[in-house]
Amino acid sequence: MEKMILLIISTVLVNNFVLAQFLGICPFLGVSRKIETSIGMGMAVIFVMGLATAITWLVQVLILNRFNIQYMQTIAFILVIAALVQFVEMVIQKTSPLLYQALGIYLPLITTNCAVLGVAVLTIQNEFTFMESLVYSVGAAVGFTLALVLFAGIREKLALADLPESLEGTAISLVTAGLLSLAFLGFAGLVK
Amino acid sequence: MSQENVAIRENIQDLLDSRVVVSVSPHIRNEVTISAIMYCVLLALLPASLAGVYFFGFPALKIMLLGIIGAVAAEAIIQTLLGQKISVRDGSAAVTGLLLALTLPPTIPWYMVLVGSAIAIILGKSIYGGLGNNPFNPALIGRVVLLISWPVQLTRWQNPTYLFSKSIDAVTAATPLAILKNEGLAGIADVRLLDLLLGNRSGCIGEIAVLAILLGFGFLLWKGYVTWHIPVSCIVTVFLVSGIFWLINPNQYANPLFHLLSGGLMLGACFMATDMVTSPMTSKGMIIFGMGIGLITIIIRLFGGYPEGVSFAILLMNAGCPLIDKYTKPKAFGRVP
Amino acid sequence: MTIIRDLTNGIWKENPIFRLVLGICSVLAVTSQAKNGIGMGLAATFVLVCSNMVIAAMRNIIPAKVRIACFIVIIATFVTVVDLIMEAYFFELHKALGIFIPLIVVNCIILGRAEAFASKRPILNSMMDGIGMGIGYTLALLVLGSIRELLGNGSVFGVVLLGPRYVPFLLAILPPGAFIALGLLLGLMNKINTKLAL
Amino acid sequence: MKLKTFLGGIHPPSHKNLSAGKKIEEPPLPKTVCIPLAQHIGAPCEARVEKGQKVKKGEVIADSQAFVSAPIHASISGTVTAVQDYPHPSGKKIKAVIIESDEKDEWFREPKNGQDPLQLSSEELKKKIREAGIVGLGGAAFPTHVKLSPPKEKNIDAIILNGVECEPYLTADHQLMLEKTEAIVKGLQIILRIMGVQKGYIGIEVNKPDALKAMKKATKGLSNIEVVGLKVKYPQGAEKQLIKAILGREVPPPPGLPMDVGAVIQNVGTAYAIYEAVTFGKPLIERIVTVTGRGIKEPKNLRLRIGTLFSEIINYCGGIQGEAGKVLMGGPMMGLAQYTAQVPIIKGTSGILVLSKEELASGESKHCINCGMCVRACPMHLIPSSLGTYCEKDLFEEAEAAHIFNCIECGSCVFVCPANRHLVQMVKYGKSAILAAKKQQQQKK
Amino acid sequence: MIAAVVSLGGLAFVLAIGLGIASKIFAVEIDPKVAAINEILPGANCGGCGYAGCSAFAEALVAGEINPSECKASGSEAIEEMSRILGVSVEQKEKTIATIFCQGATDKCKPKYQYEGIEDCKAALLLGDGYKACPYSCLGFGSCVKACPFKAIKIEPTGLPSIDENRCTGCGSCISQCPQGVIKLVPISKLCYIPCSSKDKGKAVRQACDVGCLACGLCVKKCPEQAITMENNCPVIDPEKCTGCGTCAEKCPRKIIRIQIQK
Amino acid sequence: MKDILELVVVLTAICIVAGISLAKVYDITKEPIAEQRRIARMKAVNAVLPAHDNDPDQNKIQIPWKKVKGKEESILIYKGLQNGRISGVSFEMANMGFGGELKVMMGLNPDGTIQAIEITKMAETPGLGAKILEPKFKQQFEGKSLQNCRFKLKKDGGDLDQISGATISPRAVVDAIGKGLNFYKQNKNKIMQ
Ligand SMILES: Cc1cc2nc3c(=O)[nH]c(=O)nc-3n(C[C@H](O)[C@H](O)[C@H](O)COP(=O)(O)O)c2cc1C
Ligand SMILES: Cc1cc2nc3c(=O)[nH]c(=O)nc-3n(C[C@H](O)[C@H](O)[C@H](O)COP(=O)(O)O)c2cc1C
Ligand SMILES: Cc1cc2nc3c(=O)[nH]c(=O)nc-3n(C[C@H](O)[C@H](O)[C@H](O)COP(=O)(O)O)c2cc1C
Ligand SMILES: Cc1cc2nc3c(=O)[nH]c(=O)nc-3n(C[C@H](O)[C@H](O)[C@@H](O)CO)c2cc1C
Ligand code: SF4
Ligand code: SF4
Ligand code: SF4
Ligand code: SF4
Ligand code: FES
Repeated sequence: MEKMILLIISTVLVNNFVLAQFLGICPFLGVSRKIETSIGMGMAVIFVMGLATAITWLVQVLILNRFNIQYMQTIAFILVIAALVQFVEMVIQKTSPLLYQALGIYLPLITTNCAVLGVAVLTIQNEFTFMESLVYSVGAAVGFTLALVLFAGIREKLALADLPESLEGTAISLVTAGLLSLAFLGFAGLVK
Repeated sequence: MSQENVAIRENIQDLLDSRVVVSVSPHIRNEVTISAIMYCVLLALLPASLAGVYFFGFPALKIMLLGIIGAVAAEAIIQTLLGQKISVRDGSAAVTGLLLALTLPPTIPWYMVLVGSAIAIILGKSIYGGLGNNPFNPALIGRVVLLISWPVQLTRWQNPTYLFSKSIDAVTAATPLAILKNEGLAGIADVRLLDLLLGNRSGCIGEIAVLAILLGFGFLLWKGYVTWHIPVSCIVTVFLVSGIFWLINPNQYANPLFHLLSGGLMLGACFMATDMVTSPMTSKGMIIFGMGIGLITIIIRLFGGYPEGVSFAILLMNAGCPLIDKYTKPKAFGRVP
Repeated sequence: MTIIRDLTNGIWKENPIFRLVLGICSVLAVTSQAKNGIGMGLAATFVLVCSNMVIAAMRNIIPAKVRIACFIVIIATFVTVVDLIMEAYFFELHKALGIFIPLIVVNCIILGRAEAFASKRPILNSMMDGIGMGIGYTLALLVLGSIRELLGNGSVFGVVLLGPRYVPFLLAILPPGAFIALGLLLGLMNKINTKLAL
Repeated sequence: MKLKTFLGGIHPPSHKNLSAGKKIEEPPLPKTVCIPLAQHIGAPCEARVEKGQKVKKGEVIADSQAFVSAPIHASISGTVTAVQDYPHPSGKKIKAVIIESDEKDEWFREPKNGQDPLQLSSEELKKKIREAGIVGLGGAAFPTHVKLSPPKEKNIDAIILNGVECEPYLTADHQLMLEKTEAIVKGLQIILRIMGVQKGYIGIEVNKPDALKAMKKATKGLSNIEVVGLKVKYPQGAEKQLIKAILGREVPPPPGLPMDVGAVIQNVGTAYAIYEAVTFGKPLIERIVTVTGRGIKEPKNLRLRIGTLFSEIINYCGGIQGEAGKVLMGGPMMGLAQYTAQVPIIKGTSGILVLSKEELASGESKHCINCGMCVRACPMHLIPSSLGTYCEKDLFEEAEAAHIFNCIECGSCVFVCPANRHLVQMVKYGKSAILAAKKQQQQKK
Repeated sequence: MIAAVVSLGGLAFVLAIGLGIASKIFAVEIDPKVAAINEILPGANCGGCGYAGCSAFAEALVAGEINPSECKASGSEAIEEMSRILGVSVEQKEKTIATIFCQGATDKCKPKYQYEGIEDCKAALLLGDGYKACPYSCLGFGSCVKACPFKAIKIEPTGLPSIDENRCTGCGSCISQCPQGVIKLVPISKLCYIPCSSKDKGKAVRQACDVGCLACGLCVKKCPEQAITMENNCPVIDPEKCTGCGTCAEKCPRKIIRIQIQK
Repeated sequence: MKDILELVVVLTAICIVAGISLAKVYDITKEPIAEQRRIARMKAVNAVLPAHDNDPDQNKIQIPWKKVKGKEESILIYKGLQNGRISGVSFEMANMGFGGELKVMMGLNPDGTIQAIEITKMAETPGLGAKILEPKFKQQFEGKSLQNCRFKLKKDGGDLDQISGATISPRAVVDAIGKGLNFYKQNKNKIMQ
């Protein structure tokens, strides 16, 4: 239990996926203009990351390891993730338009979010058990969401600021992300 | 019709000439301006600065001057480069520079002070378009960048040398919090709370003299430029949380009064968390903000890698400030919530 | 003529990092040293060129409905090839780049070029586009890596430039430094661009 | 005992001593008056006279069929020299009737003591009020007969007379309350009768102890009228704040009105005008105006004919002292700045304020520093800083979501803002832009 | 080898079947326009546009919230194609550029009062008819500058905007934001116009402004092509009829008429 | 139905082709990769072992160490032989550093003194914790043994130098080495067989 809690603290705060591990930066910069959207995206990522990791973990153990074709990992994982996301999107779109509006529209963005593939690969690299993988991936997604929502708040404020012209847009977003990452360094050493 | 108009227009140029000012109401204002506030903050920082000079001697004075000059110069230069209006006269850059200097150890090399103040102004403020636009506290951006870039120089402490004392040799000595982190409770057994209150200990230039800080803050409160919400909620949170841990196990955790009086908590809570640009506007928001700072500070102190977490806590809550502002809007008059 | 243009396009006008700001996870992660930057750049370039060519060659066979899935598989194949080859022949570099090699798969630039360019053009143009984009990408990594290594370690490609008395500015090679350096560099590029356009 | 008040607000220096205690004077008759055809909220009037026509004092010169409107009367006797566009204190040019005085000052119909108004029916009283052209004299100039005819389903249980006069400098209401105490109380009784309401209040800030005392004396024995001393704070006189202070009720946001919480507010000057109209049949052709400010040689409280030009009045008060910085119609917090002294007194003019250059608040406007002082000052509990920024950046949807229409434009936020932000102008601009867009949308449909 | 091929092939087979079936079961109607644009978009779902993926962007496009060039991953051809689907006209019309119909620089058109407030033309107009003696004058606070997406306008030291011909695309965004209505589109090859918007008669104009059109009507009378008409005290030149002879410009007592015809 | 078929066929076909080609590439690179991994490992092993004339890769044994989650964890020990006699052993110890797991390859003389150490894996911060890679830090261990040294940082009351500004990383290295020495002491007999 303690290990799980430490794992969560580690992924959410100390080794935040976006701010410390550089995974998932594209959607971090892309879907952070509005707080509401960023929350929706965050929820979608939590859902998909958990699901995708569970499945890729099984693929790894049941197929890749069994047939000794670990080198197929990348291609197998991306295939599974892409199909899974598309599948979930279709299901949600059909069954619950409400959920689709809140969550589903972010799903396509997730396929090409390197955080999803990254977390799948990392769980295998770290030799996590199934439960650990699940906790790890959800923790990572929660960390992503935390960073995303904080960042969206700041960006809403920046939208009203008188930024120097050449820094408008992505440039200032990156610098701000850097300063946010700086602040997160304060959590360094929380988990040893 | 327009012929007649002309007649009246001619008629109009009588009592008032075109130099009379026309603007939308209101037509009077109180005399509080940004620069008035900033110069008052400088004044309010005077006791803590003097205490710093008293305990650490002229090097401390040098660092403070370097901080102020560095910040003001950096702002003037970057504003020229970016083609913005030069606004160093409003005093905010000087406040940033002084506050940065007050959070540095008295042994720091001079050039690091300059780099720190330049970073504070440029990365912390100017690239966002200047005063009022920045999401993070500039002085703390400067401090944290220095801290993680040059951790050794930023954690080299010395015992007070006293301004007029004969002995010149500074004795290196860790700060109480650093001792606590590395040696545990035993290390701080002989730290006297009175020394912490007066500032007779090692630490950053401006953080040591808690009494002087409170004096200055009292002045700001009296002027009405800041409110009590942030410092009080922050300090109370630190007190409560550290108190709970202390009650659970007094042999492992330090006494809450020790936590209140050591580290940069007081300086941070009174002068840096209260920076209006980067803190919430409503009292409800301010209380949440202060509590967040207190909580993160104590988490980092008790469990984190750093002995002190005030600056990170403030920066993290700065990041949360837009969210707090968004969700703590006051109920508009007459609206049912 | 168009081939030359396809080539140079990616270097400045549509530089994938500085102008499009896509696929920057790996950029930020590996540029704490110039050497890693180059390695990553070349790896991505290889994948970009190969997948561009294959996709261009197959552009008439792949039905539109499943094109994205097919592109991903093709890209993933080349990524795995690069991964294996690098581990076999550039062991140290492979170790340094770590997880970011498999992540080339999801790098938006590659899929983006596949879709926007290769799926509509002949092989030769697509190759040129891939090379151009790859050079642009690699150059950006090189610049960023050099700056960060110089400030944060006093050296470039491991060659000490700033002398032993230089106190390294660690921020530059830590995660926040990556964001900040790229952000400021982008600002500078914007400035240059508006100047040039005038 | 804690004085009644509301949350928020500011304490500007009052400067009332300039004209306080000065008896209401009547200057000589104006030679020309320019009477604009729009002096009230609602449909503007159409002229009923033509160029060259002779008119007498109190004669209707303009009227409108619309319910929300009030007729306009000639304020002197003489000849109409023009009906044309003319500068209006609002800054726009608006059609006005210009009358050249014949110096005779003859009444069209001499006011005389008629029937005891308390014997008349509510409808008759309201008709008389409308005929007299009475509109709210507290500033908004809303036609009074309309205000006194709330829909049946509104349960009005309190009438409040607004004697707060929270604007700095102005003393007209104060002086009126001292000089016409009885008439004001009668006016309130008339309103109570019209509305069939049991309870009347007169709200006065405690910085006018003499007026409070006089009112208390005059209402002694009238159990249905209560004089309430209020904390000195701007904008205590704004109706929503006044209702909050006296009744503890919050008027809902627009389109909410005081009558939604059972209250009707009238200015003391309006009550006085009502009294005169229904007892003597005297139309609204004059009003009390404070002429003050450091730019005026001899500040005074005056009884002025509607349509008198500012320039004439300023000259009567000794002219301008030093260099005029700003000329305002109204107080310094809500008043309208004028670019010419040729504008006329209208029904809503409570004061002429000439601020000297030194009194001006100026200074460069900077970016908001998020200090929250405006938030603490706003009596409507808004976030003026965001409202301002939204409007400045044309983010009107956000501004509406931030309740821009709740803003009463009191100016408290600007008064305290250390960054000198033009928050009220931004809000006004935002409101007008939003309304224009809505109108356009409706037209499309 | 065999294991590899079989597992990967099998995986793909299963997933493809699953997806195929799902796409039948869960098929959702989409706007054909959205679908068509979806086809063109890169499908990289990079999020660079700020929308949640390519199809969200397509929907926003069709809803008119955004324009095609916001997609960073698409090349210029794709953008053109999208514009075609959206019906955004790409047909070649003659290029027009925005032109300021006012010459009332701060030293030419006297101030009525000292304005203090927000630097924005629309907001400044809240105070009377603006701070200039001529109520039709350009206010010079640059609402148009803020409106121009191509940064083609800047305010000169004279207090009047100038428009960079090379940058102006004739999109007209500035026109809708100018509260004084002094910006008009003029064909670039036939820059013949009278840069004044005053609807007052001569005397009033003379009082207010040194360069305003006096509405004297000489140009109307003297134009050999009858290309000029007087509307509301404002002479208007019909570019179709104007031959660029310059007679009017010569006769104008104020010498303000601009005639620039590219042959 | 037709489009499903198309989808399935094309995707499966491409995947099969991809599978074939990858398998081919894998076949080609399998050997070099294994060789590289071995070389990298042996480089460290050889660097820390005392003088030897064998290929330590041929003389290795697994010794069980401890149980983790019910699984037996063992340590792979490379033996260095000089003239057929054991001249030293080397093995790898792991510990959690600041930035994640770090591994130390240590080479011991038969008497349990350290010949040399090598950091084989670490993710410490460049410029800070990464200073454990510097020779100055690594060399201080040479000749040290449980008898002549307290395996703790000076700060913690031991004999070994820390790195200023970063305590966690060197502490992790020192702990790992201490554990390794104890492990050797306990299992010396088994190892020396
Ligand atoms: C406002 C303020 C904030 C500070 N924040 C931090 C911090 O986040 N981390 C840190 O290591 N030191 C921080 N310091 C400095 C520490 O107080 C000091 O350097 C030391 O780490 C703790 O020792 P102490 O026991 O004397 O205070 C801060 C100082 C001030 C004045
Ligand atoms: C900010 C503000 C301040 C006001 N101050 C006063 C005041 O001091 N005295 C007053 O009679 N009306 C004042 N008013 C107008 C009142 O809100 C209200 O319109 C008036 O009392 C109604 O009376 P009337 O219809 O007789 O004018 C103020 C309004 C606002 C928005
Ligand atoms: C970004 C960052 C990276 C760090 N990396 C390391 C590291 O790799 N190794 C380490 O021992 N300490 C590292 N630290 C410092 C630790 O958090 C901690 O402050 C330090 O180990 C305390 O050492 P000291 O007692 O010598 O000051 C890092 C700190 C930061 C902010
Ligand atoms: C109460 C108060 C506290 C302030 N604290 C800070 C501070 O911590 N850091 C800083 O850079 N500026 C501070 N300032 C000054 C000013 O707000 C700041 O320099 C701005 O540049 C942007 O945050 C403070 C000002 C006031 C009034
Ligand atoms: S003007 Fe509006 S926003 Fe400002 S204080 Fe008054 S009510 Fe609030
Ligand atoms: S008072 Fe002025 S500076 Fe302060 S928050 Fe309000 S608008 Fe901003
Ligand atoms: S042209 Fe119109 S919008 Fe532009 S500055 Fe002049 S008045 Fe303002
Ligand atoms: S807004 Fe459009 S029409 Fe106006 S100047 Fe800019 S590009 Fe030209
Ligand atoms: S490269 Fe990481 S999310 Fe795009």
